[in-house]
Amino acid sequence: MRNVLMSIVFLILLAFMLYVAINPGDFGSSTGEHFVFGAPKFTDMDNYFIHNGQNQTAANNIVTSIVFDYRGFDTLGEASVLFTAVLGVGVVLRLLGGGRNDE
Amino acid sequence: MNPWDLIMNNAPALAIAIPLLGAFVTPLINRAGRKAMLVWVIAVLAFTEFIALLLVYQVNTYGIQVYVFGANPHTLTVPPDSGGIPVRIIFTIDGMSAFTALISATLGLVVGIYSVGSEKFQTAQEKFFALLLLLVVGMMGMALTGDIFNFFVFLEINSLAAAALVSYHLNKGKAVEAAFKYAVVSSIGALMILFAIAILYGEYDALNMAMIAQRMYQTGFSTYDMIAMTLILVTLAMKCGAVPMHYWVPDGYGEAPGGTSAILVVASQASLYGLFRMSFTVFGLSANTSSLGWFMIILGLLSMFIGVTMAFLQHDIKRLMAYHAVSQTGYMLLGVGVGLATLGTAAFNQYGLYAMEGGIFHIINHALYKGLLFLTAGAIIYRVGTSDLNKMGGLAHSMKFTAVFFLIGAFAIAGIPPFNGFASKLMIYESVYQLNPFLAIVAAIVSMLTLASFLKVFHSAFLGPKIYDVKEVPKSMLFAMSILAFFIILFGIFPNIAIHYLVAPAAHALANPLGYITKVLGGGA
Amino acid sequence: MIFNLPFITVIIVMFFGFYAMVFRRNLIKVVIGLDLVESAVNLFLVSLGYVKGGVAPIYTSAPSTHMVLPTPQALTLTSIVIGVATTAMLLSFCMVIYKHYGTLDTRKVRRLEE
Amino acid sequence: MNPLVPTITTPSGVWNPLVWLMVFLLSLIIALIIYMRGEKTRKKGMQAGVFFSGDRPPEGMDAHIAAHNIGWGFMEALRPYYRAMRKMHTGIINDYVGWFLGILAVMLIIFLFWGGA
Repeated sequence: MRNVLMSIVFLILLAFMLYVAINPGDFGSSTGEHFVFGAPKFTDMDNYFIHNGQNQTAANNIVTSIVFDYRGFDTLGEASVLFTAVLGVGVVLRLLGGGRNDE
Repeated sequence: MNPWDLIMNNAPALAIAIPLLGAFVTPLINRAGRKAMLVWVIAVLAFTEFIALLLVYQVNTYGIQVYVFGANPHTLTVPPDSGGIPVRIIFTIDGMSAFTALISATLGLVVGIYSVGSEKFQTAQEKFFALLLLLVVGMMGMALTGDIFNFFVFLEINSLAAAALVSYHLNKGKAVEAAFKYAVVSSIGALMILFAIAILYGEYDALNMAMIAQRMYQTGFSTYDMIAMTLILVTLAMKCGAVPMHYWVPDGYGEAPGGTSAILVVASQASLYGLFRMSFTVFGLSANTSSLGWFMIILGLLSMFIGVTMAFLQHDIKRLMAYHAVSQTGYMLLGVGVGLATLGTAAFNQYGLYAMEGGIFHIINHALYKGLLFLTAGAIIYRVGTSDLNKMGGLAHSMKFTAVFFLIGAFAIAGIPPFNGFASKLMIYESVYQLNPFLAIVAAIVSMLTLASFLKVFHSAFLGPKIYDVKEVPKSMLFAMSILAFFIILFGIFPNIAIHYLVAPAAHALANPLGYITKVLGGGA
Repeated sequence: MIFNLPFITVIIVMFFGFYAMVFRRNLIKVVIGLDLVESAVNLFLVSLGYVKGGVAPIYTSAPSTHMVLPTPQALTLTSIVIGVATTAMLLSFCMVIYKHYGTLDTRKVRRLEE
Repeated sequence: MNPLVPTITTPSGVWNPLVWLMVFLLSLIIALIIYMRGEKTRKKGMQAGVFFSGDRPPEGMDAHIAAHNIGWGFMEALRPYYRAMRKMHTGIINDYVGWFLGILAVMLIIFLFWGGA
C-alpha cells in the first residue's frame, strides 16, 4: 500500500521535474523557452557583475567579487551555518554532567 | 556622526549583527566565568529587543525601510549604471517583517532569562546560549531579508540551530532522535526551496524578491513559476507545522529542553512569515490568489482539527502542547488564508482584511500564550523530573505561581475573555464566517476542544492531593513567565495597542505588494 | 532536448536521493539520500549559469571571450558549505542515536510516535 | 483610532473587554454575597468520609484521577478516527519525508490547474 502510493507520488514528481528539465515549450503563457541549457533568457544581473566586478572590487575572479563583495552577506550567513553545525556537534557529543534530565 | 544616528541608520543590519556577534563571542566570554556569560547573553538579547522595537518605530513612522549591504549610501537599491536591477543583498522591512522580528526578539529575551534558571545544572551552557542567539539571528534574518537566496541561508541557520537546541538534553537519545527527524525534514525542505530559487533564478536572473515579483508580473505566470511556487509554499507550510506535514512538531517541541520549545514556536512562525511573504509579495501579483488562499484555508482547517484531537491522546505534557501549537497555527493559516482568498475583490475590504488582522494578531498572541504554557511545562518538568501527565498531580499546593501562570495561558489559548486569545479568535470568527460559515463553526469547535484538553492538563498536573513535595521554581523562571503573562493580560484588555501599532501595519503591508516592489525598485512596477 | 542533458541528470540524481530517503531503512542511508538531493540541486544551480561557448568568469591576460554567469557559482559555493554543515550535524546525531538505541533501523528509531 | 480604547469593531460586531470584566466582577460580587449569607458555624473536616461509606479515603496517587482517564469517553466515541490517526503517526523518518513529497505532488497537480491567474 505504502509502496504503491509512494510510487505514484514519485511518478508525478518525476513528470513535473522532467518537464522542467526537458522543456517542451511552455503552454498557457507567452514566455517561451527559459530552460535551454547554455542559453539563459535574462542575463542582465550577471552582466553587471561581469562588466563592473573588476573595477568595483579589484578582483580578477568575478566569482570572488560576488562571494566576498556583492553577496558577502550570504558568506557571513554561510559561516554562521558552519558555526551552528559545530556547536550542534559539540552539544550532542559533549560530556554530560550531573544534570537532572540526562543520564 | 553621533552614535544615535549610527544606530538609527543601521538598525536593520544591527538586528542581525548584534546577536550574531553575541553568538560568536559567547563561548569566549564563558572562559571568564558562567556569570559573565549569562550577563553578556541577556544584554545582547535585550539590545536585540531594543533594535526590534526601533525597527517597528521606524516602519510605523517612515514607511517601508530598505537597507542595502555594501552600497553607498545604504538606501541605494538599484545602482544607476545597472539598468534597473538590484545587484546587492537588500533588507526590506515593512510592517510584517518588523512584527515578526519583534516577536522573535521578545521571545528570545524571555527564553534567555528563563534558561538562566532552567539550564542551571547542564554542561556546555555556553553552547546552548550561543545556539539560542543563532536561532534569534535566523528568525530575524528570515523576517528582514528581501533577497530570496539570503532567505534560504537564514532558513538553514534557523533549522540547524533549532535542531541543535532540541538535542541539548540528550534524554537517553530521545531528544537526539527528535532533533535528527527535525533536521532531516527541514533540510529536505530547505533543499526544495533552493531548487525553487534556482528555477526562479534561471528564469528571471534575479534573486531579489521584488525584482522576481515584477518580472513574473511582466512576463506572465509560467509553469516553471508554478513549480517553484509549489515547492516554496509546501515547504514553508511544512516548516510552520501544518497538517499533514506536522509530524516533526510534536517530536521537536516535545523533546526541546525547558523553555526552548517556546522559541521553537516562534521559529516556526518565522516560516509562517515566509509563507505569507512569498504568497502575497512574490507570487501574489501573478498567481491565482484565490486558490492560494484556499490552499492555506484547507491546511488551516486540517491543522486545527487534527492538531487538537491528537492532543487529546497525549500524556506527555509538552507533546500535548506541541499538538496544540499545530492546532493554533491553523487559526493563523485560516485567517490569513481568507484574506488571501478574497484579495483584490470587494469582499477583501468588507471582511478579508479583518480576517488577516485576526490571523496576524493570533501570531503574536500564540507566541505569548504558547510561550507561557511551554515555560510552565518546563517549570513542572524542572521540579518534578518527569513530563508524564499520568504521574503528576497536586502541584498547585506547592507551585502556586506556576499554577496561576498556567491558568492564564490555558484561558488565553482556549479563548476565554478577557485574555488575548479571545480577541484574535473573535476577529477570526466574525470575519471568516462571511466567506463560509463552516469555517467559523470548525474554529469554534476546535476552541472548545482546546479548553477541554487544557482542563485535562490543569486537573491532572495541578489539582488533586499533594503527591510531590517540591518548591517553587527559581526567580528568573518566574520572572520570564510573568513578562509573558503581563502581555497576555495587556493585549487581552487593550487589544487595540497591538492592533494599532503592530497588526494593522503588518496586514496592510502584506495586502499591498505593489508598494513593496515600488519601494525597492524605485517606481518601476 | 538533448542539449538539456545536464538538467535530466539533475532530476535522475535527485530521484535517487528521494528513493533513498523514502525506501531505505537505515539512518545513514537517509543522510546519503539527502546529500544526493543536495548534489542534484547544486548541479542544477551551477548548470543554470552556463552560456554556450563561455569561459570561466576570470579576467586573465588571454583575450576575453564572453563568460559564463558567475552568480550561480557563488550561490553553489555557499550551498555546498551549508550542505557540509548539515551532513556533519546529521551524522553526529546518527552516532548518538546508535550509542543509545543500539540500532540505526528507522523502524526501531521511533520512540516518539503518535 | 486611539489604541487605549479597548473596543474592537469587527465586520459584524463589537467587543469591549472592560464591559465584560465589569459584568464578571459584578457576578463575582453577587456570588460572594450569597456565599457570605451561608451557615457560619460549619466545621472543616467533618464531611470527608461520607462518600466512602465509612471506608478510609484513598491517599496520594489513588485519590487522583490520572490524565489518561480524562476524556476517555470522547476518545472511545471517536475510536475509528483515532485508529486512523494512530496509523498515520508512525514516527518513522521515511514516512515524514514521504508525506512531504506526497503533499508536494498533490499540490503540483492542483496548482497546475488552478494556480495561474
